[in-house]
Amino acid sequence: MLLNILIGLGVAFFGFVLQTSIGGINRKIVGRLQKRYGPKWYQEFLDIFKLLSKRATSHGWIFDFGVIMALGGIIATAMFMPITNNIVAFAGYDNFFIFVYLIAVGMLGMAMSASGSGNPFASIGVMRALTTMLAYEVPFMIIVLTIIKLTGFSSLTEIGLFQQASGNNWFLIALPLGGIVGILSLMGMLGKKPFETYIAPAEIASGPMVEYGGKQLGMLFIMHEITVFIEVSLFVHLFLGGAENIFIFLIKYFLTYTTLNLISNVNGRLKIDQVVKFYYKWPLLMAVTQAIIAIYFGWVI
Amino acid sequence: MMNSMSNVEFLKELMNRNFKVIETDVIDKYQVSFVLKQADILQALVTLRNAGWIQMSYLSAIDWPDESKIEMIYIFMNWERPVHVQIRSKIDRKDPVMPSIINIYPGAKYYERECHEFFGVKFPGNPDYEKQLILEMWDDIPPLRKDFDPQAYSDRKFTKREYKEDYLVLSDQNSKKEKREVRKERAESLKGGQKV
Amino acid sequence: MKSTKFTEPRKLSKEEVDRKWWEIGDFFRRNSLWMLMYCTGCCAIELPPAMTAAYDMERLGMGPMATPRQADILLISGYLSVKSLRRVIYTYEQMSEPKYVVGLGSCPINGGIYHDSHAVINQLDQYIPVDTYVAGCMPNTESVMNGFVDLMEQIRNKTAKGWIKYQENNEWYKKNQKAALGEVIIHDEFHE
Amino acid sequence: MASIEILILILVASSIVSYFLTKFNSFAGSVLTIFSTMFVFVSLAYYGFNDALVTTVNLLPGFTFEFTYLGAYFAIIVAFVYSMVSFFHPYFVDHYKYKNAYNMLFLLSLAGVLGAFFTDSFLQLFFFFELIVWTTMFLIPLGKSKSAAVSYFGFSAAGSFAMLFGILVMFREVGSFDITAGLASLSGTNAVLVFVSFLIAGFAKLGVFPLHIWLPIAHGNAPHPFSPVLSGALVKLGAFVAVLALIRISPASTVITAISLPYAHYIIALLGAVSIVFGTLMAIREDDAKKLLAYSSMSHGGYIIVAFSLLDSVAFAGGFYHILAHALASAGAFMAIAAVARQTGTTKMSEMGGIIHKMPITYIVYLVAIISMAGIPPMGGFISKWLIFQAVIDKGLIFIAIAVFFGSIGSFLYVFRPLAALFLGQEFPQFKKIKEAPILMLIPMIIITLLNIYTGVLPNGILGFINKIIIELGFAPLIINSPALTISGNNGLLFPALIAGVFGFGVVVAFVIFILLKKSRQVGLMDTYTAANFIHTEELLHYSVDFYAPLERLYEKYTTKMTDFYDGLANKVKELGKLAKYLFMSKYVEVAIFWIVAILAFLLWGEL
Repeated sequence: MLLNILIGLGVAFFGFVLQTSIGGINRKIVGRLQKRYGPKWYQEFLDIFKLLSKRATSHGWIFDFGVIMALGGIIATAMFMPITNNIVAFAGYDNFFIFVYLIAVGMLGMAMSASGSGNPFASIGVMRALTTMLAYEVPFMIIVLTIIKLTGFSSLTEIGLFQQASGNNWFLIALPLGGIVGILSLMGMLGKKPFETYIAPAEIASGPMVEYGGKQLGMLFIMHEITVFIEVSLFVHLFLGGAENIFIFLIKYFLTYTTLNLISNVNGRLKIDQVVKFYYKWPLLMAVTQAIIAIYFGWVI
Repeated sequence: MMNSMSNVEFLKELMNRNFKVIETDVIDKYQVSFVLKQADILQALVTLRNAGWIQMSYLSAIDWPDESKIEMIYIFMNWERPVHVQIRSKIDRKDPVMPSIINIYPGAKYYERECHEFFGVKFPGNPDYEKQLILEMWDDIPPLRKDFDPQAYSDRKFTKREYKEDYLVLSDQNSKKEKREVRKERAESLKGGQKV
Repeated sequence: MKSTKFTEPRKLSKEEVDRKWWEIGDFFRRNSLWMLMYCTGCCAIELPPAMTAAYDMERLGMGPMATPRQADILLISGYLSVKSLRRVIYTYEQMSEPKYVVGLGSCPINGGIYHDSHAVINQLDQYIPVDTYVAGCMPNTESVMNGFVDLMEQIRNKTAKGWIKYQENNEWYKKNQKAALGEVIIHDEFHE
Repeated sequence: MASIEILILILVASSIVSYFLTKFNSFAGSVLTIFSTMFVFVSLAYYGFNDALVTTVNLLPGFTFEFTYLGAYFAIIVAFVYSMVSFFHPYFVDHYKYKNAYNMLFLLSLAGVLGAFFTDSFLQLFFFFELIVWTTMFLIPLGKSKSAAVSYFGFSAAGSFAMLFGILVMFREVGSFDITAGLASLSGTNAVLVFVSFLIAGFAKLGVFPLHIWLPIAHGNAPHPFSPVLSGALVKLGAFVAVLALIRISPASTVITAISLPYAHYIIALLGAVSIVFGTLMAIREDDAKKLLAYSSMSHGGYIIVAFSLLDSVAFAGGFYHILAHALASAGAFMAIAAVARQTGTTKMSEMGGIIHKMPITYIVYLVAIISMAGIPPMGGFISKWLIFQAVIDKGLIFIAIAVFFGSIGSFLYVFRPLAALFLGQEFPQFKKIKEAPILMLIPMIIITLLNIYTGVLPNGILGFINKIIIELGFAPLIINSPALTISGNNGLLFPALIAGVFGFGVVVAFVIFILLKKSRQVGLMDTYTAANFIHTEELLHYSVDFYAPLERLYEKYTTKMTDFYDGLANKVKELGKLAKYLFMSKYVEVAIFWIVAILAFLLWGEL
């Protein structure tokens, strides 16, 4: 049991290091695209450790407690995440629903702490984040329902193994409409650009983050990196056939994140109600069509 | 146009028929200025507003310390007959009081407050003309009066940086003399934006 | 036999440990400077080239931030009117420590072309401590970048101590603020 | 050794005693309600779990009782909520005009609930149902609005009469009022009739679409300590009736092969799904905290209906567990709101802010309750929602899945609103003087909080009891405890204790990181980022009005459709009443006499 917990912590730490490095590399890539030199690849580490070294301000116990709950919830979620077929801390318990709902504890902690700061911008940002979440989650869940129904498992490793066993028939290809919905929803989850509504620096002063500085902001950055790791890994396991070994995982992870980042960088930003309308129009329609085709007719490529 | 009269003519006729116009100045066919007596101003504004000058564009003042007068300026715009009309009137500088026009043009509320802050004109009729608007915690005579010395105020209020030594004067350097003279020559050859 | 090669590591005192941590922190801090841009004057036009492809501030780890809590540098670009000085002081006091101030252009240094105005203050460092000035009206982008590099050098040499000065000489600063502004925090009818 | 009859008699007797005692001394009378409800709950729970409840009848002629696990489960939950809420009475009854009646009716309604769950005859069920309806109908107007009781009574009466109709139809076919035998021997058209009429009764009590209008009105306007009872306990009566209809009757209809579910059940599940979506959307835009929670009850009622209409033991387990989890969560949330309402005097979210600094324990109670309500681990709501999801996915019900997932995420939105607007945010000057709720009110809230956590961490004991119910209903039990402490769904394992443990571990790690770093500087709430404006008024820095404005804009046009329909119906009924009044109640005596004669003639027509 202790070993499992240590493996879990290792996964969380690995996720943090991985996503922070890949985030830095992506900043460099975007810089090059914009004909800039771009920051160092380890710039995000510097940012986070700088924030941790500063002396922050606090608005009372709920402000601090929320941050602890947010980071704790996200670390706990990451501890369940499988990396490859074998590297998984709690084998058999990497249930899909744990990720979707345990991540929500972290989000709730952050939302609580942000509202506890007493800044109206923070509450507005939380409102926008929750509204966006209401938009992207439902189409995504419908597609995951299809996948679970087809495979008969809700465990991520089992879903990955299922795809590998059927000759690397990834669900991104086997369920083409569903794959598109998955990508769109993942962009919403990561807050990538057409759907980036809640971190709006020029509009609501970076939304939920408005009152944070120093160690609280540093911890929220760590939380954010691990959250991105969880969400992208979910996509890799659900749609890209999991990973036999760690190199394949790294390649799939890197390609997924970089592709999304590149798409995001050539897009503008939608309004919140546009985001909701968009997700409840095309992705939901595609998801339902895909689910009906796959479940009731059994047509899977 | 409904009538053959030009807009300026119409305006001049309107003003001269109703009021004793001290001075009329037709700047161009879109801008006319009238100088009126202070007592006529409110009546004139009502007339203008009824005639279609519904937009108040500007309200301000000019300080004339030599005559001991403050000149009030109102500018209005008519969208049917495109003419800006300026109404001017000189009022006493010692105790400048001008009745408020917010009953005729409600938008004048903040203009009057600004005017009070910068020129010290009082606007009875405007309920909060004395509240501070732009200058926060001002403690001197109104700053746009001509007898206000901003340099003296700045010296009194804000610390100045004192330089212990004189910094290098570039015009004395010989090494750059040539370049400087070329620049000067070129500058003198230019004639105020017009082609030579 | 006791090894002669390795001596017993000396037990560090608490101050020394703190200093070591501080130096490590300084490494991170100078490589990741986030700015809060208080763009009140014309010098702000020099910032877009500094941030975009021409000079690319991000390669030094710098970037704009939205709120004072998140920022390390308070960037005062251009002249400061009395009204904005109140807000600058309020913003400066909200920033998390350590914090640095960079004054851009000649107006924060000596008033610049507005030295005789009733509405513009002349010397910023009387009211809040300034770590780096970038002179010029307006300074060109190279000197702006150079100013930031100077600030990084100062952090490395532990001379960027404006925020400590502000704590230690708080009364002096408050006195100056009072003399110029009357009161820093004021009430106005639009925010009641 | 406890007999159901004795318990009911104790409640009736203590209700009469408390009537006079409260008149004499309201505190003593309220304490009596605490003791009698606690006694009933403890003996029910103790003997109920050990199968030792005696059903013999000695003192009440004509009444017969029967012990079923189903009834015992409901009765224990309801009695628990009653006993917890009774702790609030000493602080609240003095505010009400008829405080002695309040205590008496409270105990009488519990007696009605006990009878309804343990009776074995439909006539008695109807009797106890009416007892509950009539007692609560006089309790509700003691709160804010008198017309709320009318709305409540209107819908309850519709439900009751639908049930009576069903009972009579069944009696004509079967010839007895016995519940088990009667429901089992129904068939054909009569089964469908009884099914529909029972479901109308269940929907009306549970507040499920389209019979939901009374729910926010009654919950929102009921006395503060009675709202948790309404939402946590009494609404569950509807679930009980729905279980009888959906599982016990289960009329034969064509099975849809793709999802292996009969048409009738699929339609009911769709109604439940509509209820989930409707309740969620309405709750998102509600300003009154109690009405918001009422709409959330409607949405959760939808979950219960969906679970029971899936005809799958995992779904049944989810439904039964959801009844418990929602009872605990909504009782906790309503009690926290009641405590806040007592200290501040309002339940409007736009009028409050920053209560957390003065009432931290109430805040924690509310927080845990809403985490459970939103179905987030490690609280009870997650277990039940997980089970329901398992069943929905296993059957491949796409359209119901949309509603179920939408409600699950939407609940996150609406429960966060009171949290942000009421507890967090700026501390208003008028609330700087308030204190934490008194200790006697905190005790039940803390117990409920602990139970919320317990149901989320160690659900297996309770699921074991639920398995007995499922076996009693004739389905295969849910697989639990293989391996130990886990729950097996249709496509995966759940290990709640592990999730909770890992979550706790994560929080500890985060706390260690937090504590190792530099201590932060404490600043006030008003010292906040305002784009460098000096703001001195708390209201300006508190975002609580129209919280989800961008989302609300998308659907606010359509929100009044249902209320408009019922208003129209009410107007029609009123017009009919006016016509009757015009015809019968004329001021001329002759007209009245004419009608009396005419009616007498009509009635005697057959005789003569």
